[in-house]
Amino acid sequence: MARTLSMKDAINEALDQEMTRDPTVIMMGEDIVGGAGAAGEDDAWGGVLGVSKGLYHKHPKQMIDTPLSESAYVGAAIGAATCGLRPVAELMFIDFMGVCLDQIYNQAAKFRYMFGGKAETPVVIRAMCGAGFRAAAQHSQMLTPIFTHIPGLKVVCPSNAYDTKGLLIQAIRDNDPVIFLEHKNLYASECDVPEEPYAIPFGEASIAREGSDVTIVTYGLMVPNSLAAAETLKKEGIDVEVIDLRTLSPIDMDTVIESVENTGRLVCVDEANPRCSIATDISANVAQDAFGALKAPIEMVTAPHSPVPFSPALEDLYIPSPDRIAAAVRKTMGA
Amino acid sequence: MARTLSMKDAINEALDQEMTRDPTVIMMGEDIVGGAGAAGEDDAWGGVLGVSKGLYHKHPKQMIDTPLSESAYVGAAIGAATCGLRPVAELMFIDFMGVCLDQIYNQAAKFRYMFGGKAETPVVIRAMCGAGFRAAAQHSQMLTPIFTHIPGLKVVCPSNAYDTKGLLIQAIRDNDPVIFLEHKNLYASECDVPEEPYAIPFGEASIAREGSDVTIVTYGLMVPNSLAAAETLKKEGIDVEVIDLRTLSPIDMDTVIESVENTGRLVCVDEANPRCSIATDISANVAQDAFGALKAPIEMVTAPHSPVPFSPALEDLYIPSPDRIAAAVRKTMGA
Amino acid sequence: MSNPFPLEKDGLLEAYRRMKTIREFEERLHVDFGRGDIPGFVHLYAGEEAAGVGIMMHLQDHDRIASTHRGHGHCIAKGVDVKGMMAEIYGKATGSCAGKGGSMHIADLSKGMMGANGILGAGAPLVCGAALAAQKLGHDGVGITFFGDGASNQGTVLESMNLAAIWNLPAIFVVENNGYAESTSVDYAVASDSYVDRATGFGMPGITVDGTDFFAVYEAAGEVVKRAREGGGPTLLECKMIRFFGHFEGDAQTYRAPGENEDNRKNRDCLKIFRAKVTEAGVLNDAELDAIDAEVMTLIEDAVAEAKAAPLPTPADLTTDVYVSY
Amino acid sequence: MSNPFPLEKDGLLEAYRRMKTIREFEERLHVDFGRGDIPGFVHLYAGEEAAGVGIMMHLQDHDRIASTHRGHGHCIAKGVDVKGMMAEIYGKATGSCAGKGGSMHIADLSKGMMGANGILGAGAPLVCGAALAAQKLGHDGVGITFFGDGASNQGTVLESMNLAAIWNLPAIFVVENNGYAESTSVDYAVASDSYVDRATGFGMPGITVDGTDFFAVYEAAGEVVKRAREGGGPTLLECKMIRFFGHFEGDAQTYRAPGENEDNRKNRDCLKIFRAKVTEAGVLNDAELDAIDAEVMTLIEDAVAEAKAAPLPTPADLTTDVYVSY
Ligand SMILES: Cc1ncc(C[n+]2csc(CCOP(=O)(O)OP(=O)(O)O)c2C)c(N)n1
Ligand SMILES: Cc1ncc(C[n+]2csc(CCOP(=O)(O)OP(=O)(O)O)c2C)c(N)n1
Ligand SMILES: [Mg+2]
Ligand SMILES: [Mg+2]
Repeated sequence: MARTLSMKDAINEALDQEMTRDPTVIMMGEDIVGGAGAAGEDDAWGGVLGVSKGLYHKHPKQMIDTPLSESAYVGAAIGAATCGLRPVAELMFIDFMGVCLDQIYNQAAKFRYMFGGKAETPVVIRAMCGAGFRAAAQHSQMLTPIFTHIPGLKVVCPSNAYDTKGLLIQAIRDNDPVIFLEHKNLYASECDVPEEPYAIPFGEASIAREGSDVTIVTYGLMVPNSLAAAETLKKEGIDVEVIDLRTLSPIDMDTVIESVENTGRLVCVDEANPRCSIATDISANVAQDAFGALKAPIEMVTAPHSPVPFSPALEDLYIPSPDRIAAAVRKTMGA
Repeated sequence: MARTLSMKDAINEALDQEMTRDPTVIMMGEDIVGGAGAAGEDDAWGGVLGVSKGLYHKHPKQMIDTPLSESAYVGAAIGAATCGLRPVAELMFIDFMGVCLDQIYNQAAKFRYMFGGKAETPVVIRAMCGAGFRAAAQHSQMLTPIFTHIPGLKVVCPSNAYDTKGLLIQAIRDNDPVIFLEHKNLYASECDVPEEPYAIPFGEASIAREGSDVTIVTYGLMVPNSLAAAETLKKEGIDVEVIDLRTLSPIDMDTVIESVENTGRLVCVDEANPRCSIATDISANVAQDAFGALKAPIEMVTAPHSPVPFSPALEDLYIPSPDRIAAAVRKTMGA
Repeated sequence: MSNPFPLEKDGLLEAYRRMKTIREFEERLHVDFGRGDIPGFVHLYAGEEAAGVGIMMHLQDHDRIASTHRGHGHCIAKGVDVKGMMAEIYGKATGSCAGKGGSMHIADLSKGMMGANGILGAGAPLVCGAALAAQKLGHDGVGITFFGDGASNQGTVLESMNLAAIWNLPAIFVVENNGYAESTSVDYAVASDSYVDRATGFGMPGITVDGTDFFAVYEAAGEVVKRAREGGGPTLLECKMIRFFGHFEGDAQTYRAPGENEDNRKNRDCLKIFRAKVTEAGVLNDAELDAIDAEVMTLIEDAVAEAKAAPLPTPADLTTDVYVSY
Repeated sequence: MSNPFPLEKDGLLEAYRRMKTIREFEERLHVDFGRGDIPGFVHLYAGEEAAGVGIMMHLQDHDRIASTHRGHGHCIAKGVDVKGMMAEIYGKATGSCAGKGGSMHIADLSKGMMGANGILGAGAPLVCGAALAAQKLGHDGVGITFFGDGASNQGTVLESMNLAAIWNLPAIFVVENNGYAESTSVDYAVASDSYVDRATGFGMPGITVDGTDFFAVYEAAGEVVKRAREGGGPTLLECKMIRFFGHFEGDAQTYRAPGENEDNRKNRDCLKIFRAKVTEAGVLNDAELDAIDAEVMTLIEDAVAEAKAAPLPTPADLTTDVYVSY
């Protein structure tokens, strides 16, 4: 029997199942339980948007509320990961990385290398990313390129509830540090999600839509936006393939290149800011490794080189829309 | 009379001249004077490698030693910049950005936008970058792509003493936040540097070497390495143009594209790690905007996707060498 | 009857006006948010007015403050235009930040307001910079950073306290201790029982006051601001207070004890306490205060109406204001 | 003669051996660096041995420490193989970290040594994690983070103190106060006169000891480690100490008072102080200690010879060990 779950509930279920399977899996974060030290109810929040609601009652010893000290508790998760635990630290919004990045990029990401291969750091850092919530410049960023740039980190950014569950389970079981980015504007999106636990391997893109004329490569919220563009273009007779990267590091360039070799045309869609982005990364690797297959310039569709504006009127323009994506596809078709 | 100066002395001179010109220019950093509160000599350090040595005696009120609290003092520089000072904060090694990034990317970089254009933040954050010093994984990074990714920051990384002086003076006079990255392995490199102050505008690449067969686009330490490759290739009859970007944000894509339109071949050389790098940025923009001019795949030469190793035997392999650059050029020539 | 208060009648009226303006601004946002008129995250300052106003009554435009995610009260107390604020929260081009900032980023540097902030603790270093600038430029301005009990555990706040102390900066660290960080109690999250001890550990004096008592805050802040202005260095000032609403709009507040909100409204409402004190002392009368109430209601009403009618930013605004020049 | 010391003869000899090993390791690096044999940045622990060893004598392999840029002493005291360390510093494939880490990143998790660290203060959160793991996994391990007077102003250290206190972690915060951060005096950079006050501000006890006196450190650490093991929570332990050399090799040390280094070597040498105490008490004699000296010299000599003869990493090593699997 198919069962439908929202991305938010899929996260909850993955955490629940992994904490059940393995008591060394612990969760840490601000108000992930809620009400600590207060007179009212237990489990009063379950995270700022309720993602971990209910988990405390099932796993009271594995759920730890933290003070507002990201550097200390993210670092503690990392330290604990080298001591036999498998912590999942929640950073609430990825925008807060600026107060704890050292622990992530100079510590977790580099231990194994600096220590000559003699360390494992199975830590997951979960955070919400992305625009569309009218949350303005400091609560709406993608920042995916920054983490992808850093050797030693794995970076995941799923586009649907099914992938989210499988990728989060993989992230928890993975023996390397994983940055797990959840697009807050996808939390409510639903799809069929099996009840039993399953892991989706990292570094395997999924083909969200098959097509033969143009390849769109993207991830996160831009997957539904690209699929919407593809629907429009279908009516114009343009058959678009949409590749959902799912993990940005490792990245599945094989699937991308295979597709480009079929279509000869590439549009990279990225909600991140344009400079040194995921879009440039894919484009550059195709221009190096599959240049001969290209029939047209590679187009990139990204957010502008600006912070995320507050006003809905502007934020809606900031996020790459199906219209802008469709226009870029048409351009590669010479239309 | 031509006068030769090292990059290190060029920095010292630029700071000296700007502090003389404008008393609101102040410098802050760890041991930039040295000996604070200690019994011995004043001006005991002048920065960890002596770059600011002597400036304290000339500008005692403008030179401030800080405690080891990068978030506090870099943030203070940013706050002061909105209050009528023009601070130059020294972060010693750019690798330390992880403990103060929030102040840089969520505060300084976004003030103007978030406040609807009603803020100016003329702050310069100077730091050493780059490998080759046997300083290992946490003191050798480039990180240029990370800052370049962030809207609201300007990013400078000069390759020689002349540019360094002019770009640092521009950085100090500029009304936006500037990340000024000094490659520590270039500190000793010398060239002719005029005594009088001069500013080099941001967003203007320089052509370090003219050539007609292949365009190399690069910056920082990779400029001399690319020039060395070009010398080797000359003997093989390959005429290489080397473009020194000088500023990574803003970036002078016009000069790059003009050159590629002449040569039809592009090699992007970047000491940073490969994913979402400056190399991918240039490559992708050329693949989008000058695709028709390309006669061959675009090649990228970067550091590997790994931290910087300590052992000189490995570090020398980590840094893109003239040999690797030459090989990439030959590849674009079909050789 | 003689005036037992540290402010003349004018000053008392002004303080009341500011507090009342904040209160009505927030009560109105609460309603309008519930109705779906307002986008984004909104954190209300209602209940905490006496702290912001008690402090800000000592400040001028060249004094700088850095605020928090819960910034409306600080803005109003520091003199930011209420209509501009309302338009900002509505995302309009006429807003304080042209609609680009929203509730969490309202700023007005001309009024010495360095911005609400979406990042906890981020104001502390900025205010050290403002205080340093005052020192270097030779004026008597002070810098005040506000942060909550939760944010008092941010490393950047703690570093800044040390920095301010060793540089003897005219900087003031105001802990707005409303007992909660989101849903987490201060008793759980802050290791020390006393912010005075924490101040001592950073070499500065610490003072704790009842933040629901305007006069307690006003007097403590007066002393602290004076010391900073005169070169006496930084202080930590803890205001114990309450928030009337949830952490943000939409918070079900099940972490509170039963009846907590009602009790707060009834017994710890800083506006009621203020009114009782000044009227009982016979320095102000209800009619005078009611008149202010009426003016404030009109102002808020107008602010909402104007915000609703105001134009949206235009597409061209999306990419302006990133740099001064690029 | 009865033994007035808290350690039996064996223990005293072991403590002396560790201290002496550190000393000779560092003295030798000083010479070899000066000769140009050693690449990179090297920060020497000589002069500070009593602190590291006095603490580490209480620890076992399942206890975790996080060290600093000045990490050799902590490594040796915690039992990391001296030859592997030397080879690491020489950048060889046989090094503790296969040549990839170097002086600033020596680690051996099997010995509970979580790494020297090039980032000041970064060990504090990591050790909170180790302490949390001990709590959750139900063993009696403790976590100890070392940091200097300079690094004691890093936000991440301060946050970690609060975290350790509220979670009642078996974590110990050791301030190695050698009076300088690079060239900057602790008097300039640390606002508080007393680290005990700072500890109080984070709800934990603080103790200050003479870090040149092995026995003072040993006794204080014993108490503190015991409390942590038994669930009594974190402590801050300040060791006042001196460094014999410059901040790093190459430092001209003009910030020091004239004669300071000579005076330190003469009057505050922890090894001399230790030797005097144990021989004067008649518990150990010079011959016993001299025998250790000779063994240590041989060990260091061998370590250098083996390091020099050891193979370099191979090109293939450049890109391995980035991930467990990728
Ligand atoms: C660095 C950072 N961490 C976490 C958050 C999310 N957050 C916003 S407000 C808040 C609670 C703040 O509590 P407190 O400092 O006591 O202020 P109050 O809301 O009570 O006024 C949290 C956790 C944030 N904005 N920034
Ligand atoms: C975050 C960070 N800031 C600055 C530095 C540069 N640095 C390395 S050691 C040092 C001085 C450290 O002083 P202290 O903590 O007292 O330790 P000591 O060297 O005296 O042992 C500095 C500034 C660094 N490594 N990391
Ligand atoms: Mg609070
Ligand atoms: Mg020190």
